[in-house]
Amino acid sequence: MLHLLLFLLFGLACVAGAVNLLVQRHPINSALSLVVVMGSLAGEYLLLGAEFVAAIQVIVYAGAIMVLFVFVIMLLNAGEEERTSGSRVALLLGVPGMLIGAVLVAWLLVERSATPAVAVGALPGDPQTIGWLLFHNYLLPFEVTSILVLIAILGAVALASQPGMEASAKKEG
Amino acid sequence: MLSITQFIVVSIVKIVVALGVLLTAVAYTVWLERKVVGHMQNRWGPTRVGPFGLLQPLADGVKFIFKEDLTPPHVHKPLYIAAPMISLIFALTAIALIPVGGWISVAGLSTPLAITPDVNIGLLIVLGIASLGVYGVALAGWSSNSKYSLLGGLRASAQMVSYEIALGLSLVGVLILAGSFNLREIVEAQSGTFWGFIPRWNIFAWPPQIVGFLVYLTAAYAETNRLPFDLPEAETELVAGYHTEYSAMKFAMFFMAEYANMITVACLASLLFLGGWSGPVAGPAIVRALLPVFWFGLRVFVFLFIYIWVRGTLPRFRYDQLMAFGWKFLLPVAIANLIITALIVALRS
Amino acid sequence: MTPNLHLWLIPVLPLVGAAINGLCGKRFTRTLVCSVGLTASAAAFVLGLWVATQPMVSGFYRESLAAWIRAGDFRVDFGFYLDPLSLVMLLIVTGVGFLIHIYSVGYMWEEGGFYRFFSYLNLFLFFMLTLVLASNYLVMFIGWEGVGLASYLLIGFWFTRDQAASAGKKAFIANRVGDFAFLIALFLLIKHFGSLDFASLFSSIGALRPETQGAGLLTSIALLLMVGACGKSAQIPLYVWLPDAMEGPTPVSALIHAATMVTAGIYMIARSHVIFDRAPTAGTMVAILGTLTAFFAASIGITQTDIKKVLAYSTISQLGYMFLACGAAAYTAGIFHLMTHAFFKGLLFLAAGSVMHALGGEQDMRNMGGLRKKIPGTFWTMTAGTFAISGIPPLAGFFSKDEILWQAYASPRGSWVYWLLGLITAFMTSFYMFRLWFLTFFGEYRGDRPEAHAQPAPGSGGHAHDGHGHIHDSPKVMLIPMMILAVLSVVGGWVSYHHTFENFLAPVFRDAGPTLAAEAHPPSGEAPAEEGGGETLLMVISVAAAAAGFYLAWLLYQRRPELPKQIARRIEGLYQTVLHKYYVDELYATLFVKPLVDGSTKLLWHGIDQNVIDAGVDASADRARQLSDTMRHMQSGNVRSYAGWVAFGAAGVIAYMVWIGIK
Amino acid sequence: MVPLSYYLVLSGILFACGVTGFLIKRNIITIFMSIELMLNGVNLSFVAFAAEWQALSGQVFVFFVMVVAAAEAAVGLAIIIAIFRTRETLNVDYVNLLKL
Repeated sequence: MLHLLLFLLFGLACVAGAVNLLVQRHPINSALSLVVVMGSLAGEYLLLGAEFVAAIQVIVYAGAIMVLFVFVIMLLNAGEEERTSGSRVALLLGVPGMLIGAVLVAWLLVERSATPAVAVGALPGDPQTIGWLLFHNYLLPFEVTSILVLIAILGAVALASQPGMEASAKKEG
Repeated sequence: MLSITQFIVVSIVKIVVALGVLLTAVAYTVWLERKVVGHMQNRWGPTRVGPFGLLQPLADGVKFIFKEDLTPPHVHKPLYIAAPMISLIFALTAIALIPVGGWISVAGLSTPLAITPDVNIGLLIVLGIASLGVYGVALAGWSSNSKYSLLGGLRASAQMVSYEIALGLSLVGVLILAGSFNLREIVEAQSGTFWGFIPRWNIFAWPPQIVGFLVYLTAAYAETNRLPFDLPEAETELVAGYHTEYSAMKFAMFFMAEYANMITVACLASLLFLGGWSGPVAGPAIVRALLPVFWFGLRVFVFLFIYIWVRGTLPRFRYDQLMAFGWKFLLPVAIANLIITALIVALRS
Repeated sequence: MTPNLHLWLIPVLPLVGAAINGLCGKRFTRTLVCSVGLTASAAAFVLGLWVATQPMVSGFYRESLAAWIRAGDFRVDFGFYLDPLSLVMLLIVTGVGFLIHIYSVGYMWEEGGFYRFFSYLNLFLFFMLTLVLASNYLVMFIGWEGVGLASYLLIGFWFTRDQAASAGKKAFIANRVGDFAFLIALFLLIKHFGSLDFASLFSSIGALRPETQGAGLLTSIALLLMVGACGKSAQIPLYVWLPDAMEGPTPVSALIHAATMVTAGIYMIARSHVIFDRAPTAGTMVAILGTLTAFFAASIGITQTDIKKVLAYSTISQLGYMFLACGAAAYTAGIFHLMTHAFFKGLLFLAAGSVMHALGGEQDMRNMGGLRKKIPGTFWTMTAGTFAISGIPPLAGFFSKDEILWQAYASPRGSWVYWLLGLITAFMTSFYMFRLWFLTFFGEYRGDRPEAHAQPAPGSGGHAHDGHGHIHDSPKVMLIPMMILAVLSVVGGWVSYHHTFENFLAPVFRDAGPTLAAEAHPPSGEAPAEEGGGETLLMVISVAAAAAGFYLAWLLYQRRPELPKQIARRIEGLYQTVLHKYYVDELYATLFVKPLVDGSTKLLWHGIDQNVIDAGVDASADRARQLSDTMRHMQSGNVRSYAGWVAFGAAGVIAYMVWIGIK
Repeated sequence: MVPLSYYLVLSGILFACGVTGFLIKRNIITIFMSIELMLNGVNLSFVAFAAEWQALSGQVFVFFVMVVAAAEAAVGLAIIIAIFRTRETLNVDYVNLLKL
């Protein structure tokens, strides 16, 4: 019972945040609503017992990635988005199609799938176990992703650096 | 084990106590800072209100409350109002995870000396909440629609995100030694002594976390926007940084949030590196129960004093120096510390 | 067992020479180039001699390097085969080839593309040796096509000259006709005997049941082979390319178009004698063709004034002789004449080349004369050649031609008609040869240019290789090969004394086939009795014919030089016809060339290619362009549109899978 | 006790919201946020399935997704900055030069 209440609480927060992300016209509001979504998702994770995932979710997503978004929004001083009608396809095909797909999946899940009910903390994912898995069974993917991150860092630096910056840096140094 | 109602009651009691203590501590940290810095600079500091100006914080509080709370035009109102609350809320929430002593049993109810019962990822949650604190600063800077504030917010967000990494990595060494995220377990892992006289604190342990400790300390200053890293509110460059446009209670919230954060990181430091509340205990039960809290408070006080000391001593960094220092010095050092610790532990086991 | 002879080395050595010269000869000095070329050919020759000294058990030796084609039980190897026949060819090719290489050094010294020339020559040697040493028809066909290629390259050596280029093309195309027939013959062989290897093929043919022997199959195969041989050996109706081939450098004419390549056809027929023996009709056809070719070519030769053209037609008619011999199942005689002809005709060409060399590229005999004193070396060698070809005893030509004539009369396939025509041809041969001789070396010099180097004809012959003007004899490097050949053509005939040559080749032609044996039976009864007398008689007659030819030529071109004009005027029509080679070229042009050109221009090019293929391609391209012109608007460049399409498609997939799931 | 399908439906809703955002938003940054939203929805389904199958691999994969998301955010934001530097706008409808 309590479980269901908490689930609904966090779930509603999630959906509210997601919808707010859509309806808000200022990117910073969208960003904050996304932070809400992530925080409440962390709650859902806790309900499912994935405490480590929840913590990392908060730290990485809410604490780092979204801060980055906010930072960029502030940096570029992004204002309200103007309602340009660039693409009819997106509205006429995409949205209905997406809605159809979502409704179908939801209907299938609720009506047709006999998924079991899960208790609170159904699968406790404590740091030790996760870490063990991460560094034993999934060592190779782990290393590969680390390389990916390295490449991403380099790419970001290369992209964001001003064209003239290297030259000036040389002058100073 | 407590019943649900008992639990709620106990929790509320603990929350009230903790908040009272914390806010008082915040107020008197301010007083302490003014006094110490004053004496360092060969001044008196606050003396008028009460003996040694001991009532100065109260006066400040009253002043804050009765000031007119004005909202500049053209601000993004909801966020402008929300920002200080966000910072204060997260600053206070972080404390909730901090255990300040062992277990205490009052009237047959035994409960840990922390608002929350033991959470086995307590440290992670503390870090998470601390990392959320940046939103308050950033949003304040952005929403108050002023270039000083905006720059302050930008600096704050960039700086905090950058130093968070070094901060987190500096702690990993301790985590390896303790093998747990649970703060209480970490503290208990440090109980005892080497050869009878050296306390088994992490900074003395083998491998010693002294490097990690220093890195943590430095990063913590940056996280809390304290000198020498208080770029976001550098008076000389950006009037008052992100809270330029704030006044009265909103400003006070930022103020309190900053000092609360200081206390939080101080608590973390003493828990992780200095053996938490470990110390000689003797006497009747109640004293046995409360002495550790005293030892703990002592450590925290030392840290706060160091904060103030540094502030009175060191000049402010330039922004590019700040970033370069964080990325090019602190981070590598933290990683090196982590690697060495991991290697030694791995070889030892 | 015979020792391993490493036959493959013999063809490969010239190939290596060709590769070296062709690939990096451009940077070589002339000395280096010709040393490479000469080394290659000389090595081949020496190897040939060494092979000749090896004892051959069981009459032949074959080696198989690697399997080339394997299809079911049908297989073709890269194999080489050596028996007396191919040995003779091998020695002729390498020997004469080597001599002509030496000659070319002097003749081509001043020419551009020196390295090209020697690379081509070596290439030709490679292919020719492959041809004669092949152990099956397919490898032989490689050589067959290869020599065609080499001759094409060499005829068109001065490819900047239009006649040269077109002459090369003409030779190539004329040969295609023959090669086509040759290929069909090979297919028939594969189909019916499942093998192309000489040994197995001939054994299986020999094993054919008597009633089927000589039946349509073998006859058709033999006829097709004959057509192929006609193409390569310039017989009617495919001889037209050879006279034009004289556009090539003279050593080429000597080597390819007199001594070796053109005899490939005769070699091929002799090699497949087993088939021809069993196909009397084809044999007769060959004989008739040979006789006619010999006769007509000789008659054309009489009227030609270009020294090389005369020799070319003479070559054709001599080849006709060899055909006649093969047709009369007297392969030995044919090969024998082939050998001697290689000697004296090669010599004659070289001599002619040296004459042109002396006269700065002059080829018209009417502008020569009285060169006897000026270029004695050339004169004497040429004399030897002339007497040899005219069949004056005891020179080489006498023996071989006489042998052929006798066989044409006496062989079971022969008849007196062949003999008569052959005799007349012999008379004409000696006539035009001596005509050439007299016109070139006797009388007064009729050239308009005593200083024979004023303005040399572009790139014809190795003229003007020295500053001094007067008509001079050729350098040693050219004279020595001529002298060797002269000696050979003087004494070369004696190898057939007491039938040594015949006995030498006997093992090859031992299996004469029952039909031939049967035909042979009746005469063989009293053959020995009648032989001596009849042969001597015929011999005397042919010698007399040769002498008559000599006398007539002397009369017309030495005593009374004005007579030929009058005779020509007397029989104007005939003379013109012969002078224009019976208008055969024009006939072919109207019959084959023009329809072909017109048809391919109007129908294939304009009709099919432009109006059907190109039009179709263009049309489809237009359709594609229009379609994509409409489709391209999908690519609006707007990310959200793309996302819309993706979402739509994803919805489709989801719907499908849901449908599958609940079904 | 909550049926697992609820979690899945929730993640589906989040994902759908993400797609919709991608479709209807004009601001590049917001569009990126929509992508993050989708990723989060997927993460939730990962964790939920992990709970159903009692396999921690699901939770491990969440970490991988997070890492990829972080990398994507870093590069993407850098790209956004570069675009803004050149085109002076954040509206994707104005960034449509790549067409025929």
